[in-house]
Amino acid sequence: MSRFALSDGPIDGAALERSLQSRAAGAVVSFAGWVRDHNDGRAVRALTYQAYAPLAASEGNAIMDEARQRFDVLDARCVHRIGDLMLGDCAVWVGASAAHRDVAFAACRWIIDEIKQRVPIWKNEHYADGESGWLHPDDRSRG
Amino acid sequence: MSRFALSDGPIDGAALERSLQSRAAGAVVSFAGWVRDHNDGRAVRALTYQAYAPLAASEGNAIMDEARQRFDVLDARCVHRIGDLMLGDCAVWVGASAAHRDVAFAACRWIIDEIKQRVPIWKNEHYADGESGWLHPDDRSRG
Amino acid sequence: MNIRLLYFAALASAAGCDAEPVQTSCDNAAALYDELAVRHGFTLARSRLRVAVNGVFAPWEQRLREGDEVALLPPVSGG
Amino acid sequence: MNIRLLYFAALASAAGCDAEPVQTSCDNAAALYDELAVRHGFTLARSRLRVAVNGVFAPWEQRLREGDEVALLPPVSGG
Repeated sequence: MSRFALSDGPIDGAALERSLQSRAAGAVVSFAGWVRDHNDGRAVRALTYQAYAPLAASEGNAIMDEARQRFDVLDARCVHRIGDLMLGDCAVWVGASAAHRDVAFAACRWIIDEIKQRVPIWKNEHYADGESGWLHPDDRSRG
Repeated sequence: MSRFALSDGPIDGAALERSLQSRAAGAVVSFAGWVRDHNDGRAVRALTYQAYAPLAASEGNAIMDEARQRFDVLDARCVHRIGDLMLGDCAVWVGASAAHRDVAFAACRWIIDEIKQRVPIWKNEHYADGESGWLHPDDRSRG
Repeated sequence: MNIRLLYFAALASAAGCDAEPVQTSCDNAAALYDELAVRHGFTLARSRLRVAVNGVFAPWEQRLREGDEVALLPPVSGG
Repeated sequence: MNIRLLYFAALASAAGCDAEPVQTSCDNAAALYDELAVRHGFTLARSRLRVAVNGVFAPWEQRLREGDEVALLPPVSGG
């Protein structure tokens, strides 16, 4: 089982969370990113995600391996959608399990931040006014 | 609908998470606390939670109201189990939805911390060696 | 004065019951706890407990009235 | 030298394709990007991009070889 995966169909967060269960796990923290109806003040009606799939998979799995070295997690998984998404669809899911909640919160937050910074996936927003555009955030703010 | 509830049956985290969905929500962070097989170095085989139900409900809901004042969340919910639980059962679930993940992480973490400090619920751990005992943590460490 | 006491967790184990009626001349919960601690052998220091009167957190010094329900709340361990 | 180019997101829109073969005398991806930026009208500064060669992140100055697959990666926006 790969801890990071791209998916061209709906993400089942409940099943992913169950896969993190173990008898030693006292805490699971999960993050779900959903397609929302606005971004930067514009009304959004849908999204398309494109990935450079082989590199996204290797970089995503590298992040999961790093997470397990940095944090005392028992397990962690992430799935990111590609293709066409509607409002309310789950775009990305991250979960981390640990004996205690401190570690689970820290690891889940670290993973989603790294995924958003490093994995070659791009979002095309389709706006209510009919326009659309690829988002290429200025990463000088990464600090 | 009450944002905090006690439950004497299994907690359905997936259904709770769906109840937090809205078109403006871009992020949901959830915390699930599970019964794990050890605590403070002792092997645990089961738990019983007891609550002072009317005060637990009012204090739990006060925490949810405070969370919505402190954080720019769109919604938040918490359910805590009472009664007898087995290893792997979900003891408590917290979820918070927001436009962005910073708020959702901060609110979810704040809620579970407050729930654990303030709500009149007590845990009786049943150990593998046949002993059992109520946990009454020394709260001088609250700082 | 007749008061109804509610015990939880280790206090209920020590008292041997979850609830009991008591007749007392104590006019606040602090004095009442000290009285009950002797009778039931409660070992938790009162400073580590909270008290609720009629379902609401209350100060230990709040004046008790006939028929009040007093809940003695040891340190919580939910979550 | 024959190189296969992969374009993503805004670069694919500007190039009008997701992939194309190119013949070039550039011996590294930095020079190749500058050449393609002129041909396709890419407006993203090279400093904002990363490059991968044969599926692995690579430095812009890495020497290209016949048959390499070069992926030009604009700032990512997953999540």
